[in-house]
Amino acid sequence: MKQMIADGVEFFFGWLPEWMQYVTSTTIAILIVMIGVILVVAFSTYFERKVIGSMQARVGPNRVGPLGLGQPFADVIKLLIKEIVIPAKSSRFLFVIAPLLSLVPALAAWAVMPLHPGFVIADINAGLLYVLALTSVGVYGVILAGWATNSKYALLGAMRSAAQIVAYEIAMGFALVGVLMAGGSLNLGVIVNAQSGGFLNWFLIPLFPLFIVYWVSGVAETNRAPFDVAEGESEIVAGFHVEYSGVAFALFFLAEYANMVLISGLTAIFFLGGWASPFEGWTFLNGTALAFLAAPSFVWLFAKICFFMYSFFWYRATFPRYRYDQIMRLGWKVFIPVTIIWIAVEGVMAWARIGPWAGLS
Amino acid sequence: MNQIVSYLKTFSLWELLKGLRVTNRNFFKKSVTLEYPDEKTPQSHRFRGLHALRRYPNGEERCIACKLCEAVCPALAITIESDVGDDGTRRTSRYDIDLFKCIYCGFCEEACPVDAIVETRIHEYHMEAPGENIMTKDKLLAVGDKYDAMISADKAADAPYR
Amino acid sequence: MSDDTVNIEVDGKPVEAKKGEMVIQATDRIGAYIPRFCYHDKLSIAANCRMCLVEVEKAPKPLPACATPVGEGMKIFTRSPKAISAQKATMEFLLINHPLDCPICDQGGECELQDLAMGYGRDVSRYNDGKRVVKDKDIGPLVSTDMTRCIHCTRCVRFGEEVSGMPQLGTTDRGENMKIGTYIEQSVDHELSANIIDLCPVGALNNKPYRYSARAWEMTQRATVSPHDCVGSNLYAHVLRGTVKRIVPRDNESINETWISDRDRFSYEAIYSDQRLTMPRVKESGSWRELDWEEALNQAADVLRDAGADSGFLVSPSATAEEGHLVARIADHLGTNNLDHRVTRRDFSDQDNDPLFPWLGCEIEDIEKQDAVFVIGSNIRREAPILAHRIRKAALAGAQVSLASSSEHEYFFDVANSLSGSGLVEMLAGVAVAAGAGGDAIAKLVSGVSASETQRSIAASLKSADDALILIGNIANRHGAYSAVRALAAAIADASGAKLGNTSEGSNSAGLSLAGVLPHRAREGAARAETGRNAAEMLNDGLDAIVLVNVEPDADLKSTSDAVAKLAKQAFVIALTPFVSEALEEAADLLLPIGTFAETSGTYVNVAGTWQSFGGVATPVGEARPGWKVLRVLGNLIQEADFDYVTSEDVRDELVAALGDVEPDNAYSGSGSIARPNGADAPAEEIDTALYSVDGMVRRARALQLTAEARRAADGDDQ
Amino acid sequence: MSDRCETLARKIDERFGEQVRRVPSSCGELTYELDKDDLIEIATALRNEADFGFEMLMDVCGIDYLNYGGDEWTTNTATGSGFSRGVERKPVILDEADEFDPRRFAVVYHLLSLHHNFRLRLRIYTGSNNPPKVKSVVDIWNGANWFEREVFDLFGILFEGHPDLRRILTDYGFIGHPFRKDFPLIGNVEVSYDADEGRVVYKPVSIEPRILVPRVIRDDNRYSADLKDASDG
Amino acid sequence: MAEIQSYTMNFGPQHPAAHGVLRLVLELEGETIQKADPHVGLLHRATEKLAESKPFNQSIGYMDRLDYVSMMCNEHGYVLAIEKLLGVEVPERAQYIRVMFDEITRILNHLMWLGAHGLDIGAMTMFLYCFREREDLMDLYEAVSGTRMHATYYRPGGVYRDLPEAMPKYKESKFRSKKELDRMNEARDGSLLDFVEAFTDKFPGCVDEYETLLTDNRIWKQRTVNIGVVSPERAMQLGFSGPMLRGSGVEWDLRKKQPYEVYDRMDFDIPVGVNGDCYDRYLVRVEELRQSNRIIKQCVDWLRENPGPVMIDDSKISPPNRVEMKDDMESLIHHFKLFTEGYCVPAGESYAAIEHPKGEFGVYIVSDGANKPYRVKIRAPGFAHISAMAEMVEGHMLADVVAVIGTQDIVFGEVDR
Repeated sequence: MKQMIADGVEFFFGWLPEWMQYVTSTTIAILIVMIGVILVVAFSTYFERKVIGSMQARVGPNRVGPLGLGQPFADVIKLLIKEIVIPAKSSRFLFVIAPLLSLVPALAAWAVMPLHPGFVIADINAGLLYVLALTSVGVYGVILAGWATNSKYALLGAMRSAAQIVAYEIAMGFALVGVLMAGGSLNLGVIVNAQSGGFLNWFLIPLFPLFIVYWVSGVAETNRAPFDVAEGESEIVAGFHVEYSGVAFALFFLAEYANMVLISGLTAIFFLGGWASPFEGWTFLNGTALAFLAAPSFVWLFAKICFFMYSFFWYRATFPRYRYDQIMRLGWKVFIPVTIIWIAVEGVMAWARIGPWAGLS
Repeated sequence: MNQIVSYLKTFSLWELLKGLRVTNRNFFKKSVTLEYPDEKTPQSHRFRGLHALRRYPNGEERCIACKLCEAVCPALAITIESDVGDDGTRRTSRYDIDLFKCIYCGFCEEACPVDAIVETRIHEYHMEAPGENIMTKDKLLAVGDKYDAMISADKAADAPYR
Repeated sequence: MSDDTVNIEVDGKPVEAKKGEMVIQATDRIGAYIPRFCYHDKLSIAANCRMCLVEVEKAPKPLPACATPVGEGMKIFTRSPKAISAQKATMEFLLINHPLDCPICDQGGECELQDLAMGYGRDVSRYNDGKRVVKDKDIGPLVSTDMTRCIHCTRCVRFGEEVSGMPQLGTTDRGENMKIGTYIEQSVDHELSANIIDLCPVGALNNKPYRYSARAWEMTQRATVSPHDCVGSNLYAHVLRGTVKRIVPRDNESINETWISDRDRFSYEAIYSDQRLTMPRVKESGSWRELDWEEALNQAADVLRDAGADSGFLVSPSATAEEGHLVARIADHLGTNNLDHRVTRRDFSDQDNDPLFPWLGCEIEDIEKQDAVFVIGSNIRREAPILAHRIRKAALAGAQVSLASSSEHEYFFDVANSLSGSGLVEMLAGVAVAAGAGGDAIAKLVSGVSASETQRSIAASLKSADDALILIGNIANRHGAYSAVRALAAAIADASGAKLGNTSEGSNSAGLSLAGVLPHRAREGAARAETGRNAAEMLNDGLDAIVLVNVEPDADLKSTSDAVAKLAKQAFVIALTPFVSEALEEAADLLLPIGTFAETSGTYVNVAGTWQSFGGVATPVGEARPGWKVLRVLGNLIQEADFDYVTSEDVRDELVAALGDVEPDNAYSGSGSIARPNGADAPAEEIDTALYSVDGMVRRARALQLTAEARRAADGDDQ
Repeated sequence: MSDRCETLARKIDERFGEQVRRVPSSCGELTYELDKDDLIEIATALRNEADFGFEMLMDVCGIDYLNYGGDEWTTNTATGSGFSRGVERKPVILDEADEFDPRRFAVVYHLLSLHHNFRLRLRIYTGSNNPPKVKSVVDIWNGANWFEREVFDLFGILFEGHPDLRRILTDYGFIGHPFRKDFPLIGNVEVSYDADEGRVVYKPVSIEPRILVPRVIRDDNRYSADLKDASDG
Repeated sequence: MAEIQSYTMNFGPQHPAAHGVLRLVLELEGETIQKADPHVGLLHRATEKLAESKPFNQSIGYMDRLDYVSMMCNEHGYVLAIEKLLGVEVPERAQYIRVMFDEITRILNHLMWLGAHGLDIGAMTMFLYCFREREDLMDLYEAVSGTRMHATYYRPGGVYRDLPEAMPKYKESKFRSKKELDRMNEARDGSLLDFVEAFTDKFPGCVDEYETLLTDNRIWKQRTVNIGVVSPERAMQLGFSGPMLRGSGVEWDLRKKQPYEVYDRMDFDIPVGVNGDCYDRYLVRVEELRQSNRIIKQCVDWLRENPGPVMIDDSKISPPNRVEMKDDMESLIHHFKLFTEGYCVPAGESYAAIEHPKGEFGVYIVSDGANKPYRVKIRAPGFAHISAMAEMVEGHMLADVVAVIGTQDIVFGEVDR
């Protein structure tokens, strides 16, 4: 697909110098991904409301456009034209910059996401580290927002968020150590490829505890229920973004959902084989009309992302909220030991050449 | 044994999964909410909503300015001024209900000896400007005229219980 | 224990009762309430409602408490099963024919029938047949009737017979067909007639002007005092949202008992008349402009300051004592002695001998104890209906009532002696001679007079009475030879040992005298160094500024026929007035709206010397303000010192403190020789009081002006 | 129920004798009046002694008896004067007096014994002091804390020994004690935002007091059994 | 290094979890509560003083607005106190109706509490499930009284009107097929009692659903177990009542111990907690939902069998019916006087306590014989509970404050009055 873009650019902009062609094609790729992500984010707010609505025996948005599909746009317009109130005693610069700080990393991480066989904006070898780094940067937006607001509620939210991310970043990192042991590379595309060959080859199965830890940490990292203490609606009102309104609030909102999509994507890539089809290797499909089912494709990644997004919503509809110290305990006292133990188990598995290591000599 | 089961349940997040099943089941159930302005929940004919003043079938106002409703109104929402009417009978020259004060207790309706003031089923109304919260006599009579059929039917339905 | 008491027992409680009194009187005294409709303290006992049935031990049947005299050892049960069931049965019968009118009946809420039905009657009726209907009567513009509601307690009938003396209502037929009504279609028009509204326990007789306009429970009852006559009847104003809805009597045994005159009851209508002045106005080159208070008062202050000693004040005799006091202080400050409240008086010649604190000569309630009363120059029923009622009571009790006046007036009792015709001085001179009065003061008046039969009889009645009262009325007050009349009356009183009293104009002549609203006498009673112009002189002599306080030039300045024209000629006339009329517009240059008696607080000193203070009961109409406040600000503006009163009580207290303890006293010390008015000096006519035009309010009370009495008076004027 | 009530009453009479006075009740409730000086002693005994065991204080309630028994509508003077009635309301003046009628303010305690399933009401009058003062029972029943604060706030009765006697229900900086009978129903001040001054300001109330139904006391036979239909079928 | 100090935080009065207008001044060290000082009174409307200015009946509507999630129970306390003073006996049917609606109200209240408590702790779906069932009960309120919340239905002497013979039905719309409509109207085909019965049949299943979501949930347990522990002795000292007292293990329920109306004829159990923590109180209330359901069922059965008057037959207290009022003098007078003046209550004092969903709701009325109460004192259970707030949250974390407010089932309408 990336090749298609490059070819297209060459066709239309062949007169440009080569580096310009490269820039143009990359820009187009970035735009495609960004627009895609933002659209997904926009509609995930809609689907969240629909899904949770359904789970709560109600309808959800149904007024704007058919089935309420225009709701995200209505929300955007509303938020855009709303006044941004900046508290008098806040630190203005940080107050304004914080939403951007939280959004940019959430979007930037998509650079290394292998979306389709052969389509990744930046196919770098340290992709996994890049992802880890960027997700860690995101928390600065939250911390700065909480601090700049100069409100006790916001500050509490920021502190909670900071502590929480520190705790879960470690668990997440450890979980990914397991993945990189299994995948043998830091390059996400390589990791996906390492899982090809049907769903039995997905890391989900050998790394199940790590999958759980990673996924739960991911939920925690995005400040989603039941780990949404940084917002803590009923405790600290809206936490770090209590004083944000209008576009500034929209950016936080966008960042949160972009992060959710990102975490869903990463989980899919790390544990569910990314774009790989679960039916890969079902040779009897070859030649039939269903052959496409076995082919690796962006569609599979999208389907997996959707499943994880649904899970996000599902948890939110089902679980009560942890208390802040209980989250800490879960992170430090449960997840980190679990990951360490499982990495040890993995070591044993690698030594014994079972699971993903079966093919290695 | 029980302990083992409970450990197993703990580690398998059993009760969390049960909870997830409940919400997921509801996800596939039909919602209980209604498409509000297009369809409405059932409304009792005893409903106490917006007030109306009624007339006799011959068009004569029922209200005789006896002021029982004013006296019984706990919120002092009703203000009546009475006078000798054009035909020499007792009539109101002013009948105001302040909807902001009204607590919709229905006492005015209970008190009225001639079924003039009633609380109708209408509950969807709004005000746009200050002062519109005062239902004047004309406004009340207009409500009564407009919904006369509904009011009569409701009152008839409830008459055996009162 | 004296002989005239008996011991009875009410509901197990021993009670001492007066011999001969009825059970209900004894129980009322101890607060054991027995329901009743027909019984009334001031009326005779009829015992026809049967509501007050009580059980008496050893009596075979329940007895009516109002008609059963107490007896020694009587045991009365007001709440025994027997009494209760008797009362319940009575109640049931009373309600059989009562129409289902409560919601539209003005009595609803204050109805005795309702109260007793609740407290003593069944809760559901057993009567299913048709009800009786009685045709309504039109009994005039004051009282509305719904005779179907009547329960035949006959209180109204007894009132006509016993109190007003004018039995206009009566019963016809009997049993089921009994009706109350007028024998012939006529309006009920006695000056006290509207009291039947209060007497009627149900809604059969109601207040017509008030009809349908309010409910008893929503009106606040505020005490006030009548401004229409010198009695100062005690009133309650019933006020709804700042508006007076009706006036009812306030019990005061020593003044008005439970009655008030129709004038007091209905004059409130004028408060809301079209002729109320609602904004200050100024006349500028012949046309009127409304202006705000600040500008108006500044202008008034400028005018007064410029006029200085050349200003004058004409104060209504119904102005409050506070207003009088403030006027007097302002006049002092301006250095003028031109102030007077005697706006109807014509003869000022002997004014130095006017009493400082004129009064009735005795307490109002003592009038009925007199054995002889001699009323001089008065149409007392119109001047002060309550005094007339007291005199009637005295007459009914056997007192000899003698009259001397210009014309015969109708009284509902036997008048012992009556002198009428012109020449009041001659009539009195004859009585004086008969009484053997003499002395310097009247020497010129009685010389050569001989007494007629009637005059001798009057003198004899006064002399033989233990308690006798000579009352000089308002006709005499306005008489062109008032000095002579008063000197003679004083001499008669002196000679016969009777008390000398006089009624006065307005409601507060005494108070204003005390406040020093007089050209010759200052507040403390001290004579002024220089006597100022009296009311008549102020009009005749041009002044730079005249202030009218609640005075209407055409109707109130009775002594001067062309007061309007005279005032119009004055340099600048400031009128503090609640009303505006054509005459005022012609006469005045600046109109300042002040409140009527209902809208201001103040004090009236009545004819018996009682100081009665009252608060404002109603919210002033428009921009009108209480008179004392207007005068206070005016005083501030002309820079009078120590003029910062906050309430009218402050003003009153200052006045009272200045007066010390002055007692009412009518002693006449005239020693100068008063000449007998000869033919030329004698006034052409004497000025009678019209019942319904005594002051601005009464003249504008719609219902009162519709009465036969008012119409008759108006016709008379037309002739 | 009433037997047990009487038993309890007997025990209380025996135990406290002259210190308590029983108040008759028409609805089978046990009420005692006591001197305010005896309160702590009696309350402690009532809680601790096995015969009573009132371990719970359900309610503390202040009462202002200023115009107890007063009505606004004269209803049975029709003999002498007319039937025309108007509502007479005395102007309300804040009480600045140094002394009160000793029976003006009362504090009523509702006790409950879970063990014996009894209820008991105690009433003490505060005496003539201004401000009225009584002893706090917080040490006996900790739950009295807020109830006493409420009584203090609304009636201005001071509780000696209360750990934290602050206003509780009224606004910060409120003046007066609103449940006293001499405090007008519409209050003394109203608040509004003053745009010129840029702050919320207090002004004297501008609304007219409006109470439509007058207070009436009826002493007639309406609830008498003899008036009921049973007596005449 | 600077000394670490605790800091003060204002929790409320516009806090989403403050259940109204609670202002809590918290002294925090980190997130741990050092000291809590609840400020109440922001919803103080002086109901008691207002009641002193109105005839007895006119305040009924204001009782609804005290604890605005258990409306009829408030009314019940008030009318009981008046009835005690008047010494009147309420018709049996009215007593059953009152008991039934008290229990319906209890379910309404507990559902509201469960939903809000869940929402506070983050289980937002709970709230909507509870409201789903509340809707049916609200319909019941509307069917008998005409309003969904502030019923003004109980009157001294009985209840205003008898139960209606028909329930209102869903109307056709383009969104519903005929079949669907029939299904929705199935429970509404019969009388109100049929509808209630249908509800009682399905309700235990609903409670099971709630319990699946919460009772065993580890997060829920972590958030509630050992939070806000109150010992039985302490609970009595602090004047706790209702589930707050029972949660601490004191078996005390006025419906059993001092039965009013016809509770003595009802068969039901009192759930009692063990540890006195938020979780126990949760369990107690959930069990009360089931017990109330049982009581309602018994009332339905009785009410079906026994028609009769629902209002005392004494026009001195309750207005006569409208037909009589219109053609009967005595009735008209009584109607007129009752509505303009009300009835006078004999002088005396009474305290009526009922087992309100939140605890003991007591109304103390002092009457001087007038048509208005001389003094009304409302003993609101929440007032005593919230006064113990400081004690219950001390040492816990900020998030637990929310759990404690939830477990106390605070409604400011009654606390502030």
